[in-house]
Amino acid sequence: MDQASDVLEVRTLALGGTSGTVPLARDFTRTALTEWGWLPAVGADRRAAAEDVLLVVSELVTNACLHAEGPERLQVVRLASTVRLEVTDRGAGQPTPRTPHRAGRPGGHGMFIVQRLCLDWGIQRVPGSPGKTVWAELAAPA
Amino acid sequence: MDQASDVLEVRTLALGGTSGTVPLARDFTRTALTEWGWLPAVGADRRAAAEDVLLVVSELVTNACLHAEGPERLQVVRLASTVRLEVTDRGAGQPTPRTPHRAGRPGGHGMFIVQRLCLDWGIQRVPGSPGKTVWAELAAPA
Amino acid sequence: MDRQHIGSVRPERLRVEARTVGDDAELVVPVGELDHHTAELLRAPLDAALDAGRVRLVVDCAGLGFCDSTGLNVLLGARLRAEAAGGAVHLVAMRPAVARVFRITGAEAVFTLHETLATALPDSG
Amino acid sequence: MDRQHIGSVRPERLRVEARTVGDDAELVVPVGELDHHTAELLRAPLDAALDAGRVRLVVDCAGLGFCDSTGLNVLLGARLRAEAAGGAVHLVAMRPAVARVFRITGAEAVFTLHETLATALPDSG
Ligand SMILES: Nc1ncnc2c1ncn2[C@@H]1O[C@H](COP(=O)(O)OP(=O)(O)O)[C@@H](O)[C@H]1O
Ligand SMILES: Nc1ncnc2c1ncn2[C@@H]1O[C@H](COP(=O)(O)OP(=O)(O)O)[C@@H](O)[C@H]1O
Repeated sequence: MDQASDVLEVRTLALGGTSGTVPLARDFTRTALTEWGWLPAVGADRRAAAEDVLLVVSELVTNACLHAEGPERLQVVRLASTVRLEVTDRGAGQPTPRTPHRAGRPGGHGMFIVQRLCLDWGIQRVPGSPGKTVWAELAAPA
Repeated sequence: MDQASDVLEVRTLALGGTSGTVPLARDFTRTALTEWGWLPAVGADRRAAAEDVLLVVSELVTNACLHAEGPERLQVVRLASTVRLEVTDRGAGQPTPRTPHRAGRPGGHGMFIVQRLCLDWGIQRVPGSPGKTVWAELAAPA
Repeated sequence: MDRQHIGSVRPERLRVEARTVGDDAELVVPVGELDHHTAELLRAPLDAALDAGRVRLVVDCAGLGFCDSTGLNVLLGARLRAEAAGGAVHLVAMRPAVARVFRITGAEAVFTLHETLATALPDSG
Repeated sequence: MDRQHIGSVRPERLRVEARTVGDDAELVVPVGELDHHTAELLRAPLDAALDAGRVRLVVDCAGLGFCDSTGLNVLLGARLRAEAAGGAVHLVAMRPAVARVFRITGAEAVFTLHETLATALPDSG
Protein backbone atom coordinates (compact mmCIF):
# COMPACT_ATOMS: atom_id res chain seq x y z
CA MET A 1 0.00 0.00 0.00
CA ASP A 2 2.35 2.72 -1.23
CA GLN A 3 -0.11 5.54 -1.69
CA ALA A 4 -2.91 6.37 0.72
CA SER A 5 -4.78 7.64 -2.35
CA ASP A 6 -4.99 4.05 -3.56
CA VAL A 7 -7.43 3.21 -0.78
CA LEU A 8 -10.99 3.04 -2.09
CA GLU A 9 -12.69 1.68 1.02
CA VAL A 10 -11.89 0.36 4.47
CA ARG A 11 -14.16 -2.07 6.28
CA THR A 12 -13.59 -2.79 9.94
CA LEU A 13 -14.92 -5.65 12.04
CA ALA A 14 -14.32 -5.75 15.80
CA LEU A 15 -13.49 -9.32 16.79
CA GLY A 16 -12.40 -9.09 20.42
CA GLY A 17 -14.71 -10.95 22.74
CA THR A 18 -16.93 -12.60 20.14
CA SER A 19 -17.03 -16.33 19.71
CA GLY A 20 -16.82 -18.05 16.37
CA THR A 21 -14.52 -15.35 15.02
CA VAL A 22 -13.13 -17.32 12.09
CA PRO A 23 -16.40 -17.89 10.20
CA LEU A 24 -17.52 -14.41 11.25
CA ALA A 25 -14.44 -12.90 9.64
CA ARG A 26 -15.09 -14.87 6.44
CA ASP A 27 -18.75 -13.79 6.35
CA PHE A 28 -17.75 -10.17 6.82
CA THR A 29 -15.18 -10.39 4.04
CA ARG A 30 -17.57 -12.23 1.74
CA THR A 31 -20.09 -9.42 2.16
CA ALA A 32 -17.42 -6.88 1.25
CA LEU A 33 -16.44 -8.87 -1.86
CA THR A 34 -20.09 -9.16 -2.85
CA GLU A 35 -20.68 -5.43 -2.52
CA TRP A 36 -17.49 -4.76 -4.48
CA GLY A 37 -18.68 -6.96 -7.33
CA TRP A 38 -16.16 -9.80 -6.86
CA LEU A 39 -19.02 -12.14 -5.97
CA PRO A 40 -20.92 -13.83 -7.35
CA ALA A 41 -18.06 -14.58 -9.66
CA VAL A 42 -18.64 -15.25 -13.33
CA GLY A 43 -16.03 -17.79 -14.34
CA ALA A 44 -13.69 -20.08 -12.45
CA ASP A 45 -10.74 -17.63 -12.26
CA ARG A 46 -12.75 -14.86 -10.69
CA ARG A 47 -14.32 -17.29 -8.26
CA ALA A 48 -10.91 -18.60 -7.26
CA ALA A 49 -9.70 -15.03 -6.64
CA ALA A 50 -12.54 -14.44 -4.18
CA GLU A 51 -12.12 -17.83 -2.53
CA ASP A 52 -8.40 -17.13 -2.05
CA VAL A 53 -9.24 -13.96 -0.12
CA LEU A 54 -11.61 -15.89 2.17
CA LEU A 55 -8.98 -18.58 2.69
CA VAL A 56 -6.31 -16.03 3.67
CA VAL A 57 -8.71 -14.31 6.08
CA SER A 58 -9.42 -17.67 7.65
CA GLU A 59 -5.70 -18.44 8.04
CA LEU A 60 -4.80 -15.07 9.57
CA VAL A 61 -7.68 -15.01 12.04
CA THR A 62 -7.04 -18.64 13.02
CA ASN A 63 -3.40 -17.81 13.72
CA ALA A 64 -4.47 -14.91 15.91
CA CYS A 65 -6.68 -17.37 17.85
CA LEU A 66 -4.01 -20.05 18.14
CA HIS A 67 -0.81 -18.11 18.58
CA ALA A 68 -1.67 -14.58 19.73
CA GLU A 69 -4.34 -14.52 22.44
CA GLY A 70 -7.10 -13.85 19.97
CA PRO A 71 -7.85 -11.41 17.16
CA GLU A 72 -8.99 -7.91 18.03
CA ARG A 73 -9.96 -6.48 14.66
CA LEU A 74 -10.16 -7.31 10.98
CA GLN A 75 -9.78 -4.66 8.33
CA VAL A 76 -10.55 -5.34 4.72
CA VAL A 77 -9.10 -2.61 2.54
CA ARG A 78 -10.07 -2.15 -1.08
CA LEU A 79 -7.25 -0.75 -3.19
CA ALA A 80 -7.19 0.01 -6.89
CA SER A 81 -6.08 -3.43 -8.01
CA THR A 82 -5.61 -5.39 -4.78
CA VAL A 83 -7.36 -6.18 -1.54
CA ARG A 84 -5.46 -5.84 1.72
CA LEU A 85 -6.38 -7.84 4.82
CA GLU A 86 -5.23 -6.67 8.24
CA VAL A 87 -5.71 -8.77 11.36
CA THR A 88 -4.79 -7.11 14.63
CA ASP A 89 -4.08 -9.40 17.58
CA ARG A 90 -2.97 -9.05 21.20
CA GLY A 91 0.00 -11.38 21.17
CA ALA A 92 3.78 -11.36 21.06
CA GLY A 93 5.68 -13.51 18.59
CA GLN A 94 5.18 -13.34 14.87
CA PRO A 95 4.09 -15.52 11.97
CA THR A 96 7.01 -17.55 10.70
CA PRO A 97 6.41 -19.89 7.79
CA ARG A 98 7.81 -23.22 8.85
CA THR A 99 10.68 -24.57 6.77
CA PRO A 100 10.83 -27.09 5.41
CA HIS A 101 7.13 -27.20 4.52
CA ARG A 102 6.02 -30.82 4.72
CA ALA A 103 2.99 -31.46 2.55
CA GLY A 104 2.00 -34.76 4.15
CA ARG A 105 2.03 -33.80 7.84
CA PRO A 106 -0.29 -31.69 9.99
CA GLY A 107 0.98 -28.20 10.92
CA GLY A 108 2.76 -25.37 9.21
CA HIS A 109 0.34 -24.98 6.29
CA GLY A 110 -1.27 -21.68 7.30
CA MET A 111 1.51 -19.25 6.47
CA PHE A 112 2.58 -21.42 3.53
CA ILE A 113 -0.87 -20.79 2.04
CA VAL A 114 -0.65 -17.07 2.83
CA GLN A 115 2.75 -16.86 1.13
CA ARG A 116 1.53 -18.77 -1.90
CA LEU A 117 -1.64 -16.75 -2.44
CA CYS A 118 -0.53 -13.23 -1.54
CA LEU A 119 1.44 -10.63 -3.46
CA ASP A 120 3.05 -9.64 -0.17
CA TRP A 121 2.47 -9.91 3.57
CA GLY A 122 4.06 -8.48 6.71
CA ILE A 123 3.76 -7.36 10.31
CA GLN A 124 3.15 -3.90 11.78
CA ARG A 125 3.72 -2.98 15.40
CA VAL A 126 2.98 0.19 17.28
CA PRO A 127 5.94 0.82 19.60
CA GLY A 128 4.99 0.67 23.26
CA SER A 129 1.65 -1.09 22.72
CA PRO A 130 1.15 -4.86 22.86
CA GLY A 131 0.01 -6.95 19.96
CA LYS A 132 0.55 -6.43 16.27
CA THR A 133 -1.15 -6.31 12.92
CA VAL A 134 -0.49 -9.02 10.37
CA TRP A 135 -1.37 -7.87 6.85
CA ALA A 136 -1.56 -9.61 3.51
CA GLU A 137 -2.37 -8.32 0.06
CA LEU A 138 -3.95 -10.23 -2.83
CA ALA A 139 -4.52 -9.25 -6.44
CA ALA A 140 -8.04 -8.32 -7.51
CA PRO A 141 -9.40 -10.38 -10.42
CA ALA A 142 -8.50 -8.95 -13.83
CA MET B 1 -49.14 -47.24 13.44
CA ASP B 2 -51.40 -50.21 14.12
CA GLN B 3 -49.48 -51.87 16.89
CA ALA B 4 -47.81 -50.05 19.76
CA SER B 5 -45.29 -52.87 19.75
CA ASP B 6 -44.05 -51.63 16.40
CA VAL B 7 -42.57 -48.54 18.02
CA LEU B 8 -38.81 -48.84 18.38
CA GLU B 9 -38.04 -45.32 19.53
CA VAL B 10 -39.71 -41.96 20.05
CA ARG B 11 -37.80 -38.70 19.87
CA THR B 12 -39.41 -35.50 21.05
CA LEU B 13 -38.38 -31.91 20.37
CA ALA B 14 -40.16 -29.01 22.08
CA LEU B 15 -40.66 -26.23 19.53
CA GLY B 16 -42.94 -23.72 21.28
CA GLY B 17 -41.22 -20.41 21.82
CA THR B 18 -38.02 -21.08 19.89
CA SER B 19 -37.15 -19.16 16.79
CA GLY B 20 -35.93 -20.78 13.61
CA THR B 21 -38.09 -23.83 14.23
CA VAL B 22 -38.08 -25.18 10.68
CA PRO B 23 -34.30 -25.75 10.32
CA LEU B 24 -34.20 -26.83 13.97
CA ALA B 25 -36.79 -29.53 13.26
CA ARG B 26 -34.77 -30.72 10.26
CA ASP B 27 -31.55 -30.83 12.28
CA PHE B 28 -33.25 -32.80 15.02
CA THR B 29 -34.67 -35.28 12.53
CA ARG B 30 -31.37 -35.56 10.68
CA THR B 31 -29.65 -36.48 13.92
CA ALA B 32 -32.25 -39.19 14.54
CA LEU B 33 -31.80 -40.60 11.02
CA THR B 34 -28.03 -40.57 11.49
CA GLU B 35 -28.23 -42.46 14.77
CA TRP B 36 -30.65 -44.92 13.20
CA GLY B 37 -28.21 -45.61 10.36
CA TRP B 38 -30.22 -43.99 7.56
CA LEU B 39 -27.48 -41.40 7.15
CA PRO B 40 -24.96 -41.13 5.74
CA ALA B 41 -26.71 -42.99 2.96
CA VAL B 42 -24.84 -45.34 0.71
CA GLY B 43 -26.51 -45.06 -2.68
CA ALA B 44 -28.92 -42.61 -4.25
CA ASP B 45 -32.12 -44.42 -3.23
CA ARG B 46 -31.26 -44.51 0.43
CA ARG B 47 -30.20 -40.90 0.36
CA ALA B 48 -33.48 -39.90 -1.28
CA ALA B 49 -35.42 -41.76 1.43
CA ALA B 50 -33.70 -39.71 4.14
CA GLU B 51 -34.06 -36.46 2.22
CA ASP B 52 -37.78 -37.14 1.78
CA VAL B 53 -38.20 -37.39 5.56
CA LEU B 54 -36.43 -34.04 6.04
CA LEU B 55 -38.58 -32.46 3.36
CA VAL B 56 -41.82 -33.68 4.96
CA VAL B 57 -40.68 -32.42 8.39
CA SER B 58 -39.98 -29.05 6.83
CA GLU B 59 -43.42 -28.91 5.19
CA LEU B 60 -45.35 -29.91 8.32
CA VAL B 61 -43.49 -27.51 10.63
CA THR B 62 -43.80 -24.68 8.11
CA ASN B 63 -47.54 -25.25 7.90
CA ALA B 64 -47.78 -25.09 11.69
CA CYS B 65 -45.96 -21.73 11.52
CA LEU B 66 -48.09 -20.34 8.70
CA HIS B 67 -51.52 -21.71 9.38
CA ALA B 68 -51.72 -22.79 13.04
CA GLU B 69 -50.15 -20.25 15.41
CA GLY B 70 -46.87 -22.13 15.53
CA PRO B 71 -45.67 -25.65 16.22
CA GLU B 72 -45.49 -26.88 19.78
CA ARG B 73 -43.71 -30.19 19.44
CA LEU B 74 -42.16 -32.54 16.92
CA GLN B 75 -42.09 -36.28 17.47
CA VAL B 76 -40.06 -38.57 15.28
CA VAL B 77 -41.14 -42.16 15.78
CA ARG B 78 -39.12 -45.09 14.55
CA LEU B 79 -41.28 -48.06 13.60
CA ALA B 80 -40.23 -51.42 12.22
CA SER B 81 -40.30 -50.42 8.57
CA THR B 82 -41.48 -46.81 8.59
CA VAL B 83 -40.80 -43.50 10.25
CA ARG B 84 -43.70 -41.46 11.61
CA LEU B 85 -43.55 -37.69 11.99
CA GLU B 86 -45.94 -35.91 14.34
CA VAL B 87 -46.17 -32.13 14.50
CA THR B 88 -48.39 -30.72 17.21
CA ASP B 89 -49.64 -27.16 16.75
CA ARG B 90 -51.94 -24.72 18.55
CA GLY B 91 -54.29 -23.85 15.73
CA ALA B 92 -57.74 -24.58 14.42
CA GLY B 93 -58.33 -25.57 10.82
CA GLN B 94 -56.66 -28.46 9.14
CA PRO B 95 -54.32 -29.25 6.27
CA THR B 96 -56.25 -29.51 3.05
CA PRO B 97 -54.33 -30.27 -0.10
CA ARG B 98 -55.41 -27.67 -2.62
CA THR B 99 -57.16 -28.96 -5.71
CA PRO B 100 -56.42 -28.55 -8.45
CA HIS B 101 -52.68 -28.56 -7.79
CA ARG B 102 -51.08 -26.04 -10.14
CA ALA B 103 -47.44 -26.85 -10.78
CA GLY B 104 -46.48 -23.46 -12.20
CA ARG B 105 -47.90 -21.16 -9.50
CA PRO B 106 -46.82 -20.35 -5.95
CA GLY B 107 -48.90 -21.93 -3.15
CA GLY B 108 -50.47 -25.27 -2.43
CA HIS B 109 -47.33 -27.37 -2.87
CA GLY B 110 -46.72 -28.30 0.77
CA MET B 111 -49.46 -30.88 1.34
CA PHE B 112 -49.10 -32.05 -2.27
CA ILE B 113 -45.51 -33.00 -1.43
CA VAL B 114 -46.62 -34.66 1.83
CA GLN B 115 -49.24 -36.70 -0.04
CA ARG B 116 -46.77 -37.72 -2.72
CA LEU B 117 -44.00 -38.81 -0.38
CA CYS B 118 -45.93 -40.41 2.48
CA LEU B 119 -47.58 -43.79 2.84
CA ASP B 120 -50.31 -42.07 4.82
CA TRP B 121 -50.99 -38.89 6.76
CA GLY B 122 -53.74 -37.58 9.01
CA ILE B 123 -54.86 -35.38 11.87
CA GLN B 124 -55.36 -36.19 15.56
CA ARG B 125 -57.24 -34.01 18.00
CA VAL B 126 -57.73 -34.31 21.70
CA PRO B 127 -61.40 -33.38 22.43
CA GLY B 128 -61.66 -30.26 24.56
CA SER B 129 -58.07 -29.08 24.04
CA PRO B 130 -57.03 -26.63 21.32
CA GLY B 131 -54.65 -27.45 18.54
CA LYS B 132 -54.00 -30.75 16.84
CA THR B 133 -51.34 -33.15 15.73
CA VAL B 134 -50.65 -33.63 12.03
CA TRP B 135 -48.86 -36.92 11.38
CA ALA B 136 -47.28 -38.45 8.31
CA GLU B 137 -45.59 -41.79 7.77
CA LEU B 138 -42.84 -42.63 5.27
CA ALA B 139 -41.29 -45.95 4.32
CA ALA B 140 -37.81 -46.74 5.64
CA PRO B 141 -35.24 -47.56 2.96
CA ALA B 142 -35.18 -51.24 1.99
CA MET C 1 -10.10 7.18 1.53
CA ASP C 2 -13.51 7.10 -0.07
CA ARG C 3 -15.54 5.09 2.32
CA GLN C 4 -15.42 3.73 5.81
CA HIS C 5 -17.56 0.84 6.96
CA ILE C 6 -17.63 -0.46 10.51
CA GLY C 7 -19.62 -3.59 10.47
CA SER C 8 -20.94 -6.72 11.98
CA VAL C 9 -22.25 -9.99 10.63
CA ARG C 10 -24.82 -12.55 11.63
CA PRO C 11 -24.35 -16.08 10.41
CA GLU C 12 -27.27 -17.33 8.36
CA ARG C 13 -28.40 -20.73 7.14
CA LEU C 14 -28.57 -19.18 3.67
CA ARG C 15 -26.28 -16.71 1.96
CA VAL C 16 -27.31 -15.11 -1.29
CA GLU C 17 -25.04 -13.22 -3.66
CA ALA C 18 -26.26 -11.37 -6.73
CA ARG C 19 -24.72 -9.54 -9.65
CA THR C 20 -25.80 -8.11 -12.94
CA VAL C 21 -24.48 -9.78 -16.10
CA GLY C 22 -24.82 -7.96 -19.40
CA ASP C 23 -27.89 -5.80 -19.91
CA ASP C 24 -30.82 -7.79 -18.70
CA ALA C 25 -29.52 -10.78 -16.73
CA GLU C 26 -29.05 -11.22 -13.00
CA LEU C 27 -26.90 -14.02 -11.57
CA VAL C 28 -28.16 -15.03 -8.13
CA VAL C 29 -26.29 -17.58 -6.03
CA PRO C 30 -28.00 -18.99 -2.93
CA VAL C 31 -25.72 -21.09 -0.72
CA GLY C 32 -27.19 -23.08 2.16
CA GLU C 33 -30.78 -24.01 2.99
CA LEU C 34 -33.85 -22.36 1.53
CA ASP C 35 -36.99 -22.52 3.67
CA HIS C 36 -39.55 -20.48 5.64
CA HIS C 37 -36.81 -18.71 7.60
CA THR C 38 -34.53 -17.82 4.69
CA ALA C 39 -36.91 -17.36 1.75
CA GLU C 40 -36.85 -13.55 2.02
CA LEU C 41 -33.09 -13.56 1.53
CA LEU C 42 -33.63 -14.97 -1.94
CA ARG C 43 -36.85 -13.13 -2.74
CA ALA C 44 -35.31 -9.70 -2.15
CA PRO C 45 -32.55 -9.83 -4.79
CA LEU C 46 -34.86 -11.52 -7.32
CA ASP C 47 -37.46 -8.79 -6.85
CA ALA C 48 -34.79 -6.07 -6.96
CA ALA C 49 -33.51 -7.41 -10.29
CA LEU C 50 -37.03 -7.58 -11.71
CA ASP C 51 -37.78 -4.05 -10.45
CA ALA C 52 -34.69 -2.88 -12.33
CA GLY C 53 -35.85 -4.52 -15.56
CA ARG C 54 -33.50 -7.50 -15.47
CA VAL C 55 -35.80 -10.31 -16.50
CA ARG C 56 -33.33 -13.11 -17.24
CA LEU C 57 -32.83 -14.52 -13.75
CA VAL C 58 -30.04 -17.10 -13.52
CA VAL C 59 -30.05 -18.95 -10.21
CA ASP C 60 -26.90 -20.99 -9.58
CA CYS C 61 -28.15 -23.80 -7.31
CA ALA C 62 -24.84 -25.67 -6.98
CA GLY C 63 -24.53 -24.61 -3.33
CA LEU C 64 -28.19 -25.08 -2.45
CA GLY C 65 -28.40 -28.01 -0.06
CA PHE C 66 -32.09 -27.88 0.75
CA CYS C 67 -35.25 -26.38 -0.73
CA ASP C 68 -38.85 -27.02 0.29
CA SER C 69 -42.18 -25.71 -1.01
CA THR C 70 -41.50 -22.28 0.51
CA GLY C 71 -38.34 -21.99 -1.58
CA LEU C 72 -40.18 -23.30 -4.59
CA ASN C 73 -42.83 -20.59 -4.10
CA VAL C 74 -40.17 -17.86 -4.20
CA LEU C 75 -38.85 -19.14 -7.53
CA LEU C 76 -42.34 -19.65 -8.94
CA GLY C 77 -43.26 -16.09 -7.96
CA ALA C 78 -40.15 -14.73 -9.67
CA ARG C 79 -40.93 -16.81 -12.72
CA LEU C 80 -44.43 -15.31 -13.05
CA ARG C 81 -42.97 -11.79 -12.93
CA ALA C 82 -40.06 -12.61 -15.26
CA GLU C 83 -42.29 -14.21 -17.89
CA ALA C 84 -44.81 -11.40 -17.74
CA ALA C 85 -41.90 -9.14 -18.72
CA GLY C 86 -40.67 -11.42 -21.50
CA GLY C 87 -37.94 -13.07 -19.44
CA ALA C 88 -37.42 -16.40 -17.69
CA VAL C 89 -35.90 -18.08 -14.66
CA HIS C 90 -32.93 -20.34 -15.35
CA LEU C 91 -31.96 -22.89 -12.70
CA VAL C 92 -28.38 -24.15 -12.84
CA ALA C 93 -26.66 -27.22 -11.36
CA MET C 94 -29.38 -28.35 -8.94
CA ARG C 95 -28.29 -31.05 -6.52
CA PRO C 96 -30.40 -34.24 -6.37
CA ALA C 97 -32.35 -33.36 -3.19
CA VAL C 98 -33.38 -30.01 -4.63
CA ALA C 99 -34.10 -31.34 -8.11
CA ARG C 100 -36.45 -33.87 -6.50
CA VAL C 101 -38.74 -31.14 -5.11
CA PHE C 102 -39.06 -29.62 -8.56
CA ARG C 103 -39.68 -33.00 -10.13
CA ILE C 104 -42.37 -34.30 -7.79
CA THR C 105 -44.33 -31.04 -7.86
CA GLY C 106 -44.06 -30.77 -11.65
CA ALA C 107 -42.50 -27.31 -11.25
CA GLU C 108 -39.42 -28.32 -13.22
CA ALA C 109 -41.48 -27.97 -16.39
CA VAL C 110 -41.88 -24.21 -15.99
CA PHE C 111 -38.19 -23.38 -15.49
CA THR C 112 -35.25 -23.64 -17.86
CA LEU C 113 -32.78 -26.09 -16.35
CA HIS C 114 -29.03 -26.07 -17.03
CA GLU C 115 -26.19 -28.29 -15.91
CA THR C 116 -23.58 -25.52 -15.91
CA LEU C 117 -23.50 -21.73 -15.81
CA ALA C 118 -22.00 -21.52 -19.29
CA THR C 119 -25.29 -22.18 -21.09
CA ALA C 120 -27.40 -20.18 -18.64
CA LEU C 121 -25.63 -16.84 -18.86
CA PRO C 122 -26.17 -14.53 -21.82
CA ASP C 123 -23.51 -14.75 -24.54
CA SER C 124 -21.97 -11.42 -23.62
CA GLY C 125 -20.99 -12.92 -20.23
CA MET D 1 -41.52 -48.67 23.26
CA ASP D 2 -37.82 -49.29 23.47
CA ARG D 3 -36.37 -45.84 23.83
CA GLN D 4 -37.45 -42.34 24.58
CA HIS D 5 -35.37 -39.35 23.65
CA ILE D 6 -36.26 -35.77 24.52
CA GLY D 7 -33.86 -33.57 22.70
CA SER D 8 -32.61 -30.29 21.48
CA VAL D 9 -30.37 -29.17 18.66
CA ARG D 10 -27.89 -26.40 18.03
CA PRO D 11 -27.32 -25.33 14.48
CA GLU D 12 -23.69 -25.66 13.40
CA ARG D 13 -21.66 -24.40 10.49
CA LEU D 14 -20.62 -28.01 9.93
CA ARG D 15 -22.61 -31.22 10.19
CA VAL D 16 -20.83 -34.54 10.08
CA GLU D 17 -22.47 -37.91 9.55
CA ALA D 18 -20.64 -41.22 9.78
CA ARG D 19 -21.40 -44.87 9.14
CA THR D 20 -19.55 -48.11 8.89
CA VAL D 21 -19.43 -49.80 5.48
CA GLY D 22 -18.31 -53.41 5.27
CA ASP D 23 -15.66 -54.58 7.72
CA ASP D 24 -13.02 -51.94 7.77
CA ALA D 25 -14.38 -48.84 6.04
CA GLU D 26 -15.98 -45.72 7.49
CA LEU D 27 -17.98 -43.30 5.35
CA VAL D 28 -17.80 -39.80 6.80
CA VAL D 29 -19.80 -36.95 5.29
CA PRO D 30 -19.00 -33.39 6.40
CA VAL D 31 -21.50 -30.78 5.17
CA GLY D 32 -20.74 -27.08 5.62
CA GLU D 33 -17.52 -25.25 6.52
CA LEU D 34 -14.48 -26.87 8.06
CA ASP D 35 -12.24 -24.57 10.10
CA HIS D 36 -10.87 -23.81 13.57
CA HIS D 37 -14.37 -23.82 15.09
CA THR D 38 -15.66 -27.00 13.50
CA ALA D 39 -12.55 -29.18 13.09
CA GLU D 40 -13.35 -31.26 16.19
CA LEU D 41 -16.69 -32.27 14.69
CA LEU D 42 -14.78 -34.06 11.94
CA ARG D 43 -11.83 -35.23 14.01
CA ALA D 44 -14.04 -37.09 16.50
CA PRO D 45 -15.70 -39.56 14.08
CA LEU D 46 -12.43 -40.11 12.20
CA ASP D 47 -10.64 -40.95 15.45
CA ALA D 48 -13.53 -43.13 16.64
CA ALA D 49 -13.38 -45.15 13.41
CA LEU D 50 -9.62 -45.55 13.69
CA ASP D 51 -9.94 -46.55 17.36
CA ALA D 52 -12.38 -49.26 16.27
CA GLY D 53 -9.96 -50.59 13.65
CA ARG D 54 -11.67 -49.13 10.59
CA VAL D 55 -8.71 -47.88 8.61
CA ARG D 56 -10.29 -47.18 5.22
CA LEU D 57 -11.66 -43.70 5.78
CA VAL D 58 -13.89 -42.44 2.97
CA VAL D 59 -14.68 -38.75 3.26
CA ASP D 60 -17.46 -37.56 0.96
CA CYS D 61 -16.58 -33.89 0.38
CA ALA D 62 -19.44 -33.08 -2.01
CA GLY D 63 -21.12 -30.92 0.64
CA LEU D 64 -17.94 -29.32 1.96
CA GLY D 65 -18.05 -25.66 1.00
CA PHE D 66 -14.90 -24.46 2.75
CA CYS D 67 -11.73 -25.99 4.19
CA ASP D 68 -8.64 -24.17 5.41
CA SER D 69 -5.34 -25.42 6.87
CA THR D 70 -7.05 -26.41 10.12
CA GLY D 71 -9.34 -28.75 8.20
CA LEU D 72 -6.42 -30.00 6.19
CA ASN D 73 -4.58 -30.80 9.44
CA VAL D 74 -7.47 -32.97 10.64
CA LEU D 75 -7.37 -35.02 7.46
CA LEU D 76 -3.58 -35.23 7.46
CA GLY D 77 -3.64 -36.44 11.08
CA ALA D 78 -6.19 -39.13 10.21
CA ARG D 79 -4.10 -40.12 7.22
CA LEU D 80 -1.00 -40.69 9.39
CA ARG D 81 -2.99 -42.95 11.72
CA ALA D 82 -4.77 -44.77 8.89
CA GLU D 83 -1.57 -45.48 6.98
CA ALA D 84 0.25 -46.62 10.12
CA ALA D 85 -2.50 -49.25 10.40
CA GLY D 86 -2.34 -50.28 6.74
CA GLY D 87 -5.27 -48.13 5.62
CA ALA D 88 -5.77 -44.85 3.76
CA VAL D 89 -7.91 -41.75 3.54
CA HIS D 90 -10.06 -41.43 0.42
CA LEU D 91 -11.41 -38.01 -0.49
CA VAL D 92 -14.47 -37.97 -2.75
CA ALA D 93 -16.03 -35.25 -4.94
CA MET D 94 -14.13 -32.23 -3.63
CA ARG D 95 -15.49 -28.89 -4.83
CA PRO D 96 -13.05 -26.50 -6.56
CA ALA D 97 -12.45 -24.21 -3.53
CA VAL D 98 -11.58 -27.17 -1.34
CA ALA D 99 -9.52 -28.97 -3.97
CA ARG D 100 -7.46 -25.79 -4.33
CA VAL D 101 -6.25 -25.96 -0.70
CA PHE D 102 -5.07 -29.51 -1.22
CA ARG D 103 -3.40 -28.60 -4.48
CA ILE D 104 -1.47 -25.52 -3.38
CA THR D 105 -0.18 -27.21 -0.22
CA GLY D 106 0.79 -30.36 -2.08
CA ALA D 107 -1.37 -32.39 0.30
CA GLU D 108 -3.41 -33.86 -2.55
CA ALA D 109 -0.50 -36.19 -3.25
CA VAL D 110 -0.89 -38.08 0.03
CA PHE D 111 -4.61 -38.80 -0.28
CA THR D 112 -6.50 -41.01 -2.70
CA LEU D 113 -8.90 -38.78 -4.65
CA HIS D 114 -12.15 -39.97 -6.24
CA GLU D 115 -14.77 -38.24 -8.33
CA THR D 116 -17.65 -40.35 -7.03
CA LEU D 117 -18.42 -42.56 -4.04
CA ALA D 118 -18.66 -45.68 -6.20
CA THR D 119 -14.90 -46.11 -6.56
CA ALA D 120 -14.10 -45.06 -3.01
CA LEU D 121 -16.25 -47.52 -1.11
CA PRO D 122 -15.16 -51.13 -0.69
CA ASP D 123 -16.66 -53.58 -3.19
CA SER D 124 -18.95 -55.14 -0.61
CA GLY D 125 -20.73 -51.72 -0.31
N1 LIG E 1 -0.48 -14.07 14.75
C1 LIG E 1 0.61 -14.76 15.20
N2 LIG E 1 1.24 -14.39 16.34
C2 LIG E 1 2.31 -15.06 16.78
N3 LIG E 1 2.84 -16.13 16.15
C3 LIG E 1 2.27 -16.55 15.01
C4 LIG E 1 1.12 -15.90 14.47
N4 LIG E 1 0.78 -16.53 13.34
C5 LIG E 1 1.65 -17.55 13.17
N5 LIG E 1 2.56 -17.56 14.16
C6 LIG E 1 3.72 -18.49 14.29
O1 LIG E 1 4.06 -18.96 13.01
C7 LIG E 1 4.04 -20.39 12.98
C8 LIG E 1 3.60 -20.90 11.64
O2 LIG E 1 2.24 -20.64 11.41
P1 LIG E 1 1.40 -21.49 10.36
O3 LIG E 1 2.19 -21.60 9.10
O4 LIG E 1 0.06 -20.86 10.26
O5 LIG E 1 1.33 -22.95 10.96
P2 LIG E 1 0.71 -23.54 12.29
O6 LIG E 1 -0.33 -22.59 12.79
O7 LIG E 1 0.14 -24.85 11.84
O8 LIG E 1 1.88 -23.71 13.22
C9 LIG E 1 3.14 -20.78 14.13
O9 LIG E 1 3.46 -22.05 14.62
C10 LIG E 1 3.41 -19.69 15.15
O10 LIG E 1 4.56 -19.99 15.90
N1 LIG F 1 -51.23 -27.18 10.41
C1 LIG F 1 -52.26 -26.61 9.74
N2 LIG F 1 -53.31 -26.05 10.42
C2 LIG F 1 -54.33 -25.48 9.76
N3 LIG F 1 -54.42 -25.42 8.43
C3 LIG F 1 -53.45 -25.96 7.69
C4 LIG F 1 -52.31 -26.58 8.30
N4 LIG F 1 -51.49 -27.02 7.31
C5 LIG F 1 -52.08 -26.71 6.15
N5 LIG F 1 -53.26 -26.07 6.37
C6 LIG F 1 -54.21 -25.60 5.32
O1 LIG F 1 -54.02 -26.38 4.15
C7 LIG F 1 -53.74 -25.54 3.03
C8 LIG F 1 -52.80 -26.20 2.04
O2 LIG F 1 -51.50 -26.30 2.60
P1 LIG F 1 -50.23 -26.47 1.65
O3 LIG F 1 -50.51 -27.51 0.64
O4 LIG F 1 -49.05 -26.69 2.52
O5 LIG F 1 -50.12 -25.11 0.86
P2 LIG F 1 -49.88 -23.61 1.31
O6 LIG F 1 -49.26 -23.62 2.68
O7 LIG F 1 -48.98 -23.08 0.25
O8 LIG F 1 -51.25 -22.98 1.29
C9 LIG F 1 -53.23 -24.26 3.63
O9 LIG F 1 -53.46 -23.16 2.78
C10 LIG F 1 -54.01 -24.16 4.93
O10 LIG F 1 -55.27 -23.59 4.70
